[in-house]
Amino acid sequence: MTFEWIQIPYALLTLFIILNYGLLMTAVVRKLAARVGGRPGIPVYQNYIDLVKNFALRSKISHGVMYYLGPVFRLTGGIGLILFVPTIYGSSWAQNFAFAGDLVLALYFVFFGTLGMALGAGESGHPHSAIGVSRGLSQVTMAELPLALAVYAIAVQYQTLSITEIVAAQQGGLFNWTLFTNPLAVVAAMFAFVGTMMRSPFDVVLAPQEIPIGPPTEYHSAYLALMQTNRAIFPIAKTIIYMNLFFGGATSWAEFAIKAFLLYMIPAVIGVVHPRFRVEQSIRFFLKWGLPVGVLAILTV
Amino acid sequence: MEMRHLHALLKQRHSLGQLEPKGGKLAFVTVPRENLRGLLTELRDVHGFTHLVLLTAVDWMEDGLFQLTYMLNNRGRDMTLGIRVMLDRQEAQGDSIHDLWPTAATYQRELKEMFGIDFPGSPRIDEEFILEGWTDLPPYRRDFDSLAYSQQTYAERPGRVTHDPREYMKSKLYPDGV
Amino acid sequence: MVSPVLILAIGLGTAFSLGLMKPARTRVLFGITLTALGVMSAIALGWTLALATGAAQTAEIHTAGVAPPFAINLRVGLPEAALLSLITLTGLLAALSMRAALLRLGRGSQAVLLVLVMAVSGLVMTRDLFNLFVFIELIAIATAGLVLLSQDERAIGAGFKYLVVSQIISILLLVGIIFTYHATGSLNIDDITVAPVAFRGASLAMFLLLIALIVELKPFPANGWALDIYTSAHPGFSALFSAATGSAALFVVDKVVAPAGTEWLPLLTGIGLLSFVASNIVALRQENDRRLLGYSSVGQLGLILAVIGQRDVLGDAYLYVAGGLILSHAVAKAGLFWMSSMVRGRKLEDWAALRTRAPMVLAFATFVAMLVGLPPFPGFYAKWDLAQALVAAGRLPVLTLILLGVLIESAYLFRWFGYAIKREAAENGLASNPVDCGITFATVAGGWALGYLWGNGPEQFNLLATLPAITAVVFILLEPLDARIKNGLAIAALLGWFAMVAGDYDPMRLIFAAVMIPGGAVILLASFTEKGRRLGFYPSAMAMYAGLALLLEATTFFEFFAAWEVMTLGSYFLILRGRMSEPHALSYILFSLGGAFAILTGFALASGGVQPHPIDGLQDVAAADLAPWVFVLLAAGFLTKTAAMGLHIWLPGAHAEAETDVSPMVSGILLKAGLFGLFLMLMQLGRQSLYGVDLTVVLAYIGAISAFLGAVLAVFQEDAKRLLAYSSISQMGYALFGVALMNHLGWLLAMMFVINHYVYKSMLFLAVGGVYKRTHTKLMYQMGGLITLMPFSFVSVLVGIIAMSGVPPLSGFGGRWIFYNAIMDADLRLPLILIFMAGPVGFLYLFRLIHTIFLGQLKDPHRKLKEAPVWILVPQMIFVAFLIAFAVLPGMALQKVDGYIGSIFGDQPLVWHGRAITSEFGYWNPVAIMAVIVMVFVAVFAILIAKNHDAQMVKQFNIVFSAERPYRPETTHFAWNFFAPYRKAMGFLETPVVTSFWGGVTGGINGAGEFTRRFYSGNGQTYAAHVLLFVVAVYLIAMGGIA
Amino acid sequence: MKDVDDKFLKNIETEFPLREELRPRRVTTPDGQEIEIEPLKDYFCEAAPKVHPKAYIPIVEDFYNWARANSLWILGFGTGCGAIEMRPLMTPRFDAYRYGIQWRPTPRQANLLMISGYLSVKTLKRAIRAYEQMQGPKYVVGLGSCTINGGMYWDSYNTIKRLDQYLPVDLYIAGCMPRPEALLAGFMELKKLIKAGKGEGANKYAENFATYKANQKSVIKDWDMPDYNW
Repeated sequence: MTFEWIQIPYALLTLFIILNYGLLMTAVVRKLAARVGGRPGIPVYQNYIDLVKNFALRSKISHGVMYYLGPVFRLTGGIGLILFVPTIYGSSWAQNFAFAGDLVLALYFVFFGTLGMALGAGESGHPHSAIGVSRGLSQVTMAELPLALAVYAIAVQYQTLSITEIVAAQQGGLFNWTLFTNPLAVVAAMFAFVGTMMRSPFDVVLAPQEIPIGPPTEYHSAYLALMQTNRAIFPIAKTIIYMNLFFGGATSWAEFAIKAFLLYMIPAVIGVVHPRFRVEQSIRFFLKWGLPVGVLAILTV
Repeated sequence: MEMRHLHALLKQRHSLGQLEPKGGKLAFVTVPRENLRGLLTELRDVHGFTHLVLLTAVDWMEDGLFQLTYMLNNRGRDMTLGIRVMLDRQEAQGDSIHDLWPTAATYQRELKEMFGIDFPGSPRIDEEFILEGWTDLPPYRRDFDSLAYSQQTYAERPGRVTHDPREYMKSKLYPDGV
Repeated sequence: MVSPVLILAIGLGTAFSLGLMKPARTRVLFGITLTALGVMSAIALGWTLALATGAAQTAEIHTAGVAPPFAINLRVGLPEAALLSLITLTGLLAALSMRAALLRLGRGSQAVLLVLVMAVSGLVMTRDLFNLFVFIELIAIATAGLVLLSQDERAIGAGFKYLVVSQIISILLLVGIIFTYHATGSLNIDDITVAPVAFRGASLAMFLLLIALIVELKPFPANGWALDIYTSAHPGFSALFSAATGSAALFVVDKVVAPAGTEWLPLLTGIGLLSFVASNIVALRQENDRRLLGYSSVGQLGLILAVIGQRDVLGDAYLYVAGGLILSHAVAKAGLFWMSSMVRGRKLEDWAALRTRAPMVLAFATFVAMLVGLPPFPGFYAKWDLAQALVAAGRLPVLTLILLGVLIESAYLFRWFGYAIKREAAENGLASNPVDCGITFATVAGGWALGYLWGNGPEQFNLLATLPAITAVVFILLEPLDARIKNGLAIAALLGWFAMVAGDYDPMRLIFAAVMIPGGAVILLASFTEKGRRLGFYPSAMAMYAGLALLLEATTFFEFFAAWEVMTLGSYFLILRGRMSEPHALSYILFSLGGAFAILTGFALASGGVQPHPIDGLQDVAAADLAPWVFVLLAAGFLTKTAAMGLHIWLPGAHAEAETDVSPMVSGILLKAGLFGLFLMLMQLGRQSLYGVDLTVVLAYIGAISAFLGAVLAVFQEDAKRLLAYSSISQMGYALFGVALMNHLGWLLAMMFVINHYVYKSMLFLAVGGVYKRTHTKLMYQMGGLITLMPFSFVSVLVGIIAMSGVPPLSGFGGRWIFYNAIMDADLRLPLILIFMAGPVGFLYLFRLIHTIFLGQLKDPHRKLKEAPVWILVPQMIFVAFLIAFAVLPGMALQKVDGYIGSIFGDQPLVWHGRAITSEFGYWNPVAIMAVIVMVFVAVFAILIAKNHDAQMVKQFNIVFSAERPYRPETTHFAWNFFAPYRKAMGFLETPVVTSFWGGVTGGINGAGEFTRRFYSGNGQTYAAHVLLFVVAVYLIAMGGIA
Repeated sequence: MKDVDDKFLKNIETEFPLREELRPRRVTTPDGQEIEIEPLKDYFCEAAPKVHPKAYIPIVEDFYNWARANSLWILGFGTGCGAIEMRPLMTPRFDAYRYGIQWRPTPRQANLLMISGYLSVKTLKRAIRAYEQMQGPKYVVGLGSCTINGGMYWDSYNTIKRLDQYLPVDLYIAGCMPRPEALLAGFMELKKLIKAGKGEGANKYAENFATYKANQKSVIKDWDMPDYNW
């Protein structure tokens, strides 16, 4: 694949769809959680209002250059992740800029936003920000491990690092999905998925009750709006990767919408019924459960 | 009875005042300031009064005295003994017992701030306790006029009226004056 | 040519004639003595020169004009002449050194000195056993007399003990001579050779002769008497005692044992090795400089005795090896004794007084290097040849013991050197005067000259004749210049050398060369910040670079090893310059030497004694049975250099405590030498299995464990440079893993790490060093908020950590991409887990580095700090530019290497088209990645600017603090123990297992030293008993075996 | 004012000394230089608050106001007993979330400060700080009679009696305490105010900054922070 100018509007369109989908879906999930608790919950369009409100703030402060750039890094990380991963299999236009790199690019680009955000939060000078970053990074070292192992396992299984080819290999029926051809890898990867979606029991990074609210403590106005945008995009981007690698990808937007929603619901459901882990507890959890599954996955491929 | 027995026992060694029983489980006794420490130590170590319930003060302005009350509790036998010490109001200085009960330091800080009673040697005694930047008389002293102070210090909303509750309710409930 | 007998005649004659002169004219008398010694030296030197150049033949002199055995005959061959030169010159310099005492005591003492020199010379020349005895007696009496010269009260006791023991020796010798005469009918050594040594009486005679001579060499443990002499005698005399008497005694042993036959050699080997190792162990615990030198002398004599024991396998190289060791020992030991006469204090730490005189430090360094056998001194060449011969003859245990002894010896010598450089220098600790200095420098010059001579030996690679080494030596001479001029010259020299050689290298060597030579030049730019003369820096640095340059040039085993040692030595001196680096430099040199000895043994094993052996010849042994052992030994050596887990404990301290511009050199550049070695080795040897275990798999595991544990340990460091040092261990683990994969992409990965690690580690070390220059602390939690004050340093750290953590779009990502492609067809799955774990852990410490230093709260004392010095920033900015360029265009460095590696493995997994790269499994388009990221970034940034351009800039305490306000920056900066939650979970990995292990090893050796030391009670009778017991014990062991 | 005893006030110490950590100090830099640190100047931004104009196009401002009204983020800061009345708003019975009301743990992201009941002088200092750290437009709602006229703390030595002297209050909700229903009604009122463009408390505060500061400083004797807490 090579670059053509038409890909830019196509990519923007994909981005637009995913942004809206993300904003609506996260609101729907919140509403679902509220309904489970017997509350009416937020309106489904609440995310848009919050976004506008934050963009419309009149006074803003800045703690310095890195603070200013933090949200930019964050959102670039989210958008870039989407742009580097093909969204719809077989679609002529929703391939984005996947020609720039393969699975490895997607895996490592995840850290781009994290790093920028951590730096921005760090410059604010707020101890809670630093504590949040310390917790988050500590936790992610182990949480990402099963994913790395699972990805290696399926890359060996399919003998490719190209996401498109991995999706292609899963076409032609439900039982061609990695979920059924390599269940161990999928289980391992799902550990990482649940562990990195910032939901209970793995949300000690934000921990609103003790270190309100971790890294973004000092962020507000358009900074926060950018981060909220990323909050809508990034989980979808991540979900797309998981969908493509383990659940047969998506051949149409409808399939995409359903799969992304169901995948997103997994950590949400787990989150509402589990209390929070401390960092060392979650590290031990991943060592005890996630790691062995991942090891089995790479040994049995 | 137990209390009287204890009082009699203690009286042999300490110069205690009269026992003032308040029901079976609670009694008060007054001791001179110089006897306080020995008495407290013995109560704690020998008679099982291991718990300092509270340390508080009463301002006997007219008598020129501050009264400190140390409430001690014997958990095993469910007895509470209040030890009273009278201090000179002008001098307003007590003896710190933070080494007997570490919690006493906090009570003493409070007394310093609210009554102006000093306890030399008590940890952090000069630090602010709950008031910040207080510049007036210690507010729990009876010569401190809280109402006057608040009227002079805090802006009021005009139009506030005070009613006699009895008269007011009467007028509300029986507007016809029946 | 003057007859060599004149040496004896002049000595004796002058000694007698002194007695006839007026005792009052001390100066004249002393002048005569010196003249006599001078003439003796001149004769000896003349003979040496003549014999060496072939202008003269070996002289046989028969006294009384009759042939032996009816007269005494003397012989002067090349070895004799060389020894005579050594003895007479030492005598001359010793006389100068002792001038005060000699002038004070008058002609008698001078006569005794002359007699001693004469007797020692005679000992060397004579071929007659009884004559030997006479000379030994003369030596004993003269020695006892000279010992008394000292003003130390203990000297009297020492002299007395010495006399007691010498009488025992004399008796043994005399009985031996009688037996020999009885057995052979002749007292001439050459006749013994002819006569059969068959019957028991003869071997007993031989035993007595030998044992007497050996005891004369003060073997462990029968040597308490000698140590007292070293401790208490005048150092000028001790030098003579150690250098001249000792060497002569060795020569005599050699003379006697040569005819006696090879069956006596194991005895010599055994005693020699025991003496060498044990004396060195005891020396570890010595506090007194002269006593330490005494133990070292005993050890060295033991070593040479052991070498004499190897004369059957050394063949032609025997003289070269033994001579090299004897001369190294004699020159260095004499030099050190003479230096000790200038140092006022007797404790080892008192030598710190030397520090004020740079030339004295050079002298000390020279002597230490000579003793340990480091290049470019004769001992080094000798050690190499000895190792080759020993391995070829299958005497590995002997070699092992010798190397162990050398290692222990280097431990205390370098520790001592470290004291001299680092400890508090006492006021007036140095009593230097022109004469003593002159003596010392004459010795130094002699040492270097010998080094050159030995290098010039037949079929040798003369280190001192190579351009890089000459450059390094030139920088010693340039020392008086200003540091900036020297720096400019150094950079020019490096670049010049690179321009000269770059054309000849294959792409892989070229990458290494580019990192090591011009890479070094870039780092040297940072040295422009240093003012003054910066004594010692440039010779050390240039020695290191010379080593690196020679390493790349090396074609034979020897060249490689020599370059390796030069590099090690240079870097040791560099590291030692750091403020707190004394213990770390010591552990660095010890581990490096240990590693180097493994390499030495490995090479010797591979070459089978064939000299010179080309490196490419290594592949010839790949199929042999010993190939896996060669692999293990070489790998152990190289892994020590790359600080693989288990052998890493020297690295953190050494890298962290080095100076600002030294840390990047030793970390960014020096570590690559180990990788280079591994590449060379694997290219030649390929995969090897030992007991069914594939050794490359072991390497991969070591690499993975290093990568993981290095990263975890880095996370827990509070010291910024230590953090970076541990990170180096981790990064080298990655590279090692790549190399050990033994496939095309694995090697490409390692090459990528060679480039990347050099760039970002140098950059980070410089940035942290720059911050250190301003804040004067390396503890990160004491800093914070420096971003606005040091924006350039911040940018370089930022770029560095993005590149290092592998986050796109910078060049670290390329490494990860190649890594994934490399492991796709590797069979190694389990170590991968560790590598996968290491990645995010690396992220942890990198974030900490940038956060705790540059972000967060600025501290009070740092409010007015300035940006780091500009010359420290310049190389950083070069690195930043390079990293970005390399990220977009990785092909500029990698494509050629890729092709080259392809030619080794015979495959070509990567396809380069345009700017994009495709592999069998995936693809990577760096330009597109950069473009997309930059575009998105700019777009998002534009949105933010549009909305928040009017944001109020606030200060550091304007943070929401739960409605309170921060109290002080120190209590607001969350920095210390930053990853406390991580420590709770993974802290068990921090247990210092490896450190405890090595601590146990050193503790054990030290304990053995302490225990053995008690053996020396200081009692003369006990010492005499020791000697007798020793003789009996040796007799029981040896005669049981021989007869 | 019949209760006032003019002779009473005995300000023993009228000027409260600056706290130790805020006093200028001399420190030695790593190079050995002595430098002067003035914490209030060096560590805190000294700029005064600015009056921020409305959006230039009225319809945009209306749109913004609609969004602001429907996205009220409350700072989770309970000053007095009224805080207990806010908790039920999160429960199924009242569920304030359906009105776009949320609680945020940091002032930076909140735009509604609820003063929930009596406010002691010590808490007032924190409330002012929290208010100033919020980014405008921002709103203040006083809860209960204590914030209106002192309520049952009318004669307390340590509680303020009239919140609008110190902070620009947009709305009071009367009661002691007002029940959650009253709170919801109050929020609806606040929404109307905001939509009508009357929620300009932040600008009012900036305009009358000197007055507000004077009032605040008259009760907070140990003013240990910069005049405006950014």
